Amino acid sequence: MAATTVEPGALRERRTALHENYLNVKHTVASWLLTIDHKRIAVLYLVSISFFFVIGAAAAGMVRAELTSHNGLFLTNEGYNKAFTIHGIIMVFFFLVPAIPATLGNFLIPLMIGAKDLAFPRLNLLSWYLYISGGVLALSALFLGGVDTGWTFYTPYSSIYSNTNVVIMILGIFLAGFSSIATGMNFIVTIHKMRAPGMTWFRLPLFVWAHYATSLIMILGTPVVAITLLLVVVERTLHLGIFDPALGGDPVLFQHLFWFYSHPAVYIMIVPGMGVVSEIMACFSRKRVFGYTFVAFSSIAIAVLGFFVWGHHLFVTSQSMYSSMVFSILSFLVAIPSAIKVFNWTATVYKGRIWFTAPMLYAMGFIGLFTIGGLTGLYLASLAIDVHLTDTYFVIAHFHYVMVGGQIMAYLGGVHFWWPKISGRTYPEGIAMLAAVVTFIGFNLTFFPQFVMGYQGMPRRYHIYAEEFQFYHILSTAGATVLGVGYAMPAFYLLWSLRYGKLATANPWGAVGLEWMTPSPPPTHNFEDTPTVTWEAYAYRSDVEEEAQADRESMPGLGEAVEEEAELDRREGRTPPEFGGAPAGD
Amino acid sequence: MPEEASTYAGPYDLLFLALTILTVVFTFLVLGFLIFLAIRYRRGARVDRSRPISHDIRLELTWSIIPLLLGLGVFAWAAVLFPSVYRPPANAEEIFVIGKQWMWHIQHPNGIRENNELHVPTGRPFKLTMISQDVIHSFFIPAFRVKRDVIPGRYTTAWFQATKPGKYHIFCAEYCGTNHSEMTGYVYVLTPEDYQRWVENNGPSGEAPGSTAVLTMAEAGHQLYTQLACGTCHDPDALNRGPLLEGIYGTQGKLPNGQPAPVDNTYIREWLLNPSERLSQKYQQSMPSYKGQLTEFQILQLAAYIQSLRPGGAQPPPTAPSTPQRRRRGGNAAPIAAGGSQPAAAQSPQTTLTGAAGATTPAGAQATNTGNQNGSNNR
Amino acid sequence: MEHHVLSVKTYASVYAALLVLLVLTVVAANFNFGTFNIVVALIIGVTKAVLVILYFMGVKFGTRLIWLWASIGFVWFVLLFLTLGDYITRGSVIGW
Amino acid sequence: MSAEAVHAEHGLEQHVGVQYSTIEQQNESYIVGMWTFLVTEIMFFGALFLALTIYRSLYPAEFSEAHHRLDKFLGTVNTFILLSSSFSMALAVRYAQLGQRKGLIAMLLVTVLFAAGFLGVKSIEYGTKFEHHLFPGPSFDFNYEEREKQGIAEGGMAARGEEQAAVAGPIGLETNRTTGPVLEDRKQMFFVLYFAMTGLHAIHVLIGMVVMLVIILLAAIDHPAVRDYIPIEMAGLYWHFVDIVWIFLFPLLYLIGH
Repeated sequence: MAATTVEPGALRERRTALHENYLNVKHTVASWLLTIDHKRIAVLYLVSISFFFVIGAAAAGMVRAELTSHNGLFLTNEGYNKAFTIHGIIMVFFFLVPAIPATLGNFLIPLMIGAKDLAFPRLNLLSWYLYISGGVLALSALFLGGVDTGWTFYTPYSSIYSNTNVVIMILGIFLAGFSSIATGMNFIVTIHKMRAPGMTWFRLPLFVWAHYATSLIMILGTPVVAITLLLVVVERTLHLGIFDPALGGDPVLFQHLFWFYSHPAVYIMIVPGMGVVSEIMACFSRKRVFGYTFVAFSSIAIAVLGFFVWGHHLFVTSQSMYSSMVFSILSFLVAIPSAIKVFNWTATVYKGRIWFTAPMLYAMGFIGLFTIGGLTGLYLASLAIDVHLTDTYFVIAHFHYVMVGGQIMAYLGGVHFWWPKISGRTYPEGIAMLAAVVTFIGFNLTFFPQFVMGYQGMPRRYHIYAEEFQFYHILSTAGATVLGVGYAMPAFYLLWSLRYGKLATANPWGAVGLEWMTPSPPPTHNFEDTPTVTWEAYAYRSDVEEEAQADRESMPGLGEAVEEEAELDRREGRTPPEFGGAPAGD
Repeated sequence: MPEEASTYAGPYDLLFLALTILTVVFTFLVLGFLIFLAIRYRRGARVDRSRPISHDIRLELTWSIIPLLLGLGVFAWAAVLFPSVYRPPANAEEIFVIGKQWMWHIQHPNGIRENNELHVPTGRPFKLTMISQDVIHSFFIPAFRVKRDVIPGRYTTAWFQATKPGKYHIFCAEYCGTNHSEMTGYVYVLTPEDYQRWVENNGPSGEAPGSTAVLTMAEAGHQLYTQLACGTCHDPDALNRGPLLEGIYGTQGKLPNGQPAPVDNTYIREWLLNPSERLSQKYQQSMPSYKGQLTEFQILQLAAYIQSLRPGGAQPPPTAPSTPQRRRRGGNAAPIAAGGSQPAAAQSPQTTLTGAAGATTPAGAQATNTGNQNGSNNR
Repeated sequence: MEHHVLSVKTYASVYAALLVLLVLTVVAANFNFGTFNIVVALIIGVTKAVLVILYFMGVKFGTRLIWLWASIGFVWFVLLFLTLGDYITRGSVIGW
Repeated sequence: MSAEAVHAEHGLEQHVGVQYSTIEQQNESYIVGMWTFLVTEIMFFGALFLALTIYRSLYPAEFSEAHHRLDKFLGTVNTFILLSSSFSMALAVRYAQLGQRKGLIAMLLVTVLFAAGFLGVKSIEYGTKFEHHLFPGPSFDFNYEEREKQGIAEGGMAARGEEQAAVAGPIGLETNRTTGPVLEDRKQMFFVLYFAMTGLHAIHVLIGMVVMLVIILLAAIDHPAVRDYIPIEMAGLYWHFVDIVWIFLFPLLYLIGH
């Protein structure tokens, strides 16, 4: 296990096991449910989004199984519609949106910037309760008979014609939306105001930049979709016309308002993943991320430009031609910052020292899948091409490449990368690398055929379909089975490692960053002393001759971490030298 | 490669191919570099790592600007192609499409109705005027690379010119409820000769038993006009209670809310459903609203009737332009080869055009009595 | 954050200005400027809002960070109105 | 563990949360946090303002006609009330900054009274709208008031519906989805938006009142939570935001359109 070779030393390992940390400080149920510690809330989120992932994945399994037959296998029309609706709603609103921000972001942002907690710990807990209440409402809508509108809730179907539990489901999403807003507000204020002394904006890890960008979208976009869905509820319950064409409403207005949030929401799902990948690429290339400033600003650019492109979902819905053209060209512009990221990650590898681990494989998988997902996005941003491809499996394949291939690969990579920090244990590396490869293969097998059948005209949300598409659907379902195995594996070995995994040292990867300078798992208030940052982000040095010593000696950030860890006993009781300066304001 | 059966499919596929080449090249470039570099600089490999670079502004600008230019190139290409997607050529013949859960109703100007089927000849442009009766649908013919949402309350258009005879899918591409995946059909592209024969046979046997012969859109509109007593105000001898309709189509008019607009289908729909008392004071009697009383088809028929009225006051509607002489359906020819449409129902003798005038089920009612079994069983 | 205690006089004059603007907007509504009705009303409304934001909400004396966040909301609010582009140009091209 | 900093300013004692190192950091965090919240509120109302703008541009004549049914006088009175409440709120924050508890309580009470006055006027307006069948829904009847004045209100929509039917004749055709007897959809749309926007705004006023009442009670018992001016300043920001929303609602709903 390479993970422990970096910092051997029985003494420190024993310390790590025994020190009081956020996990063992209290054991009561109440101490978890009423906690205001960002790390515990992150764990609460981790458990709950995993639960919703299982539900969403089960629905996906039903959908894929059903599609093996072109005449429908075991679901009625209504049953199929409900299955894909549940899959979409649960995965988008209850898994993908909170996945990285609410778990890894929640856990790591204060650690990375050297803060004791988020700015508003109680708001953070409230956000989790909002999420759970939203989830309970969504599940009750499911158990009361489901919803059949699709996750997009297009009017007037959702507001008038559907006789399923649309109202309950929307209220659930509404609450989950406010949980997301609360998280976003918290992150923004935290990143602005809680940075440790010396932690300037351009010393921030790119993960933090990515979360700042994500939070912008969360607080600027979510309210719009919240009020829009609320109007659908009003229209349904009071029979007023807002989007109802029979009462003078315009159903397309709903689509404008919906995508004003939901297109940027795609970036809520992918930008944090980009942050994770930046961290992983730097650590396992032992190099500073190439073009740090460009990568940092590209996150902000994606968030901002992401708000200008929603109209590319409406090219065939009678949106005016000029409007479509403007939205199209803006959509091409938003591709540039994404391309910058991909190129910079690739350049990071150049002259690095690549250490192949599970997180690294996930990150490289992310880059591959995101490249394909991003480039196929250009098809859909191209006006004429979109006319044929929109609402077909091409779209399905595209956004799964970005959101599943991208986001979930990054999420899993991040969970592996920081697992020692979160749980205090290391996971079995070999099987984890295998899982990463299985996921990658399964994913491509599942979704690549969908590009082909999309181009051939297979419309989305069909479970009775023309026979010529069956071959691709069977291929896709076979891939989904592999993918399912790939997703299930981490669940088992990560749980296994909680008990049987080796104890993790503070910095098992030899990574640079404040989160690695505190014990694993961190104590309740993260740092015994508020650190003062004097080095740049990713202060890896790779111009070393002696590889054997490189991990210990050649990297200032790591060097300090090692030193600090080794001298922990001696340093105890000493007042921190640099503490007391003004917080890094801006 | 899906089949190309319209004039638009060729240019479309060319652009698609170009973009695909670009995608493949970029994907392999990025992944190739990533994997190559990762293996070359793997841990333990003895390679030159001296003078690593962590930023290079020229490099950054290069790989920002090159994709930007390529992207703008693709945008421009697609944007040049785009205006032609929905803008029909001037000589396009009109076909009316009504989407409803979960069926496509189609009516040709010459009165032929089809359900979930569309017969067109090669080599002639057709303009689709579409509206939905309930939720949003989307009319999608993959082989033509044509797709357009069909929205309630508003007309949308699409057009195509078929190039290759054959049988192609029609899909509803926008999710529309329970039987969304069964809202499919076929478009039959016929050679001009086959099409001619098909028209002469009045197309599929979509009429309700006992109904009249096929009326053109304008004739059906005329029937409605009579039946709804529109003439009370709009006839030339109606003492100017309402505006005259002859020759009004295509002129500049005023919407019920006072805004100027060309008199077209949208305009007529607006006046029929949402007339305003406020602005019609010029006339002695105000226009009632027909909201909830007319089907979308009937509105289109009335519009077709108004369109057929030439200045000069000729009341009888002229025959629809550019369609061959209609014949009563008698089954004198075998069904068209590719059609698969069996004139199974309604082999009964036909009455004349005016037979059902004044009865409670004129042309419009046929929209519901879809005796046509072809559409739903084709799958 | 340095907080800046304004004098009662400042608040009172802002309040007076707001009332004047209120009278102005009501009076202006009695005249028909055609399409400029909305422009006039919005100019007065924006002026009122800016007064409230700068003085009552204290943004004028706030840090750069406060300025940033006080403006972001309004910038994005305007962004939402990109939607109008669709409605204004709709129907200007045959077929669309 | 950082020692809990205690900061004295204007004689106020402020408690610093464990995650903060200085009181300035904590104070600005709360104010910025409040502003980010207001940003979400702006976007929340933003969608409704957008809908209003779009439907007004689609149906200018109908909206213009409909907006005359709003009571301009009451609207003006309410604007006056809210502007005044903003003034008193600003003074309340000022007293809080100076640590003058009595002045704070007095000004907050004035503000609450203004808020109550606003809601009172609003409820009168709503009541009139209900009475005149201007609340959107099946009972909506735009011309009810007019006909009532002319003494032919009996029968209301039913009579009108029959009249319509008589004109149209029993055509017995397949009909579109029945939409009820509502013929004035577009005027109704104005009232849908009117009630949605002013209703949402009124809910915000109500929440503001509750917040202020809580602060008044806490200040009355000299609770430590409000010894610091930050909570009052946050409430103030919220209240001014509510005022700003109304500053735009008033001309857009009551005044615009000829």
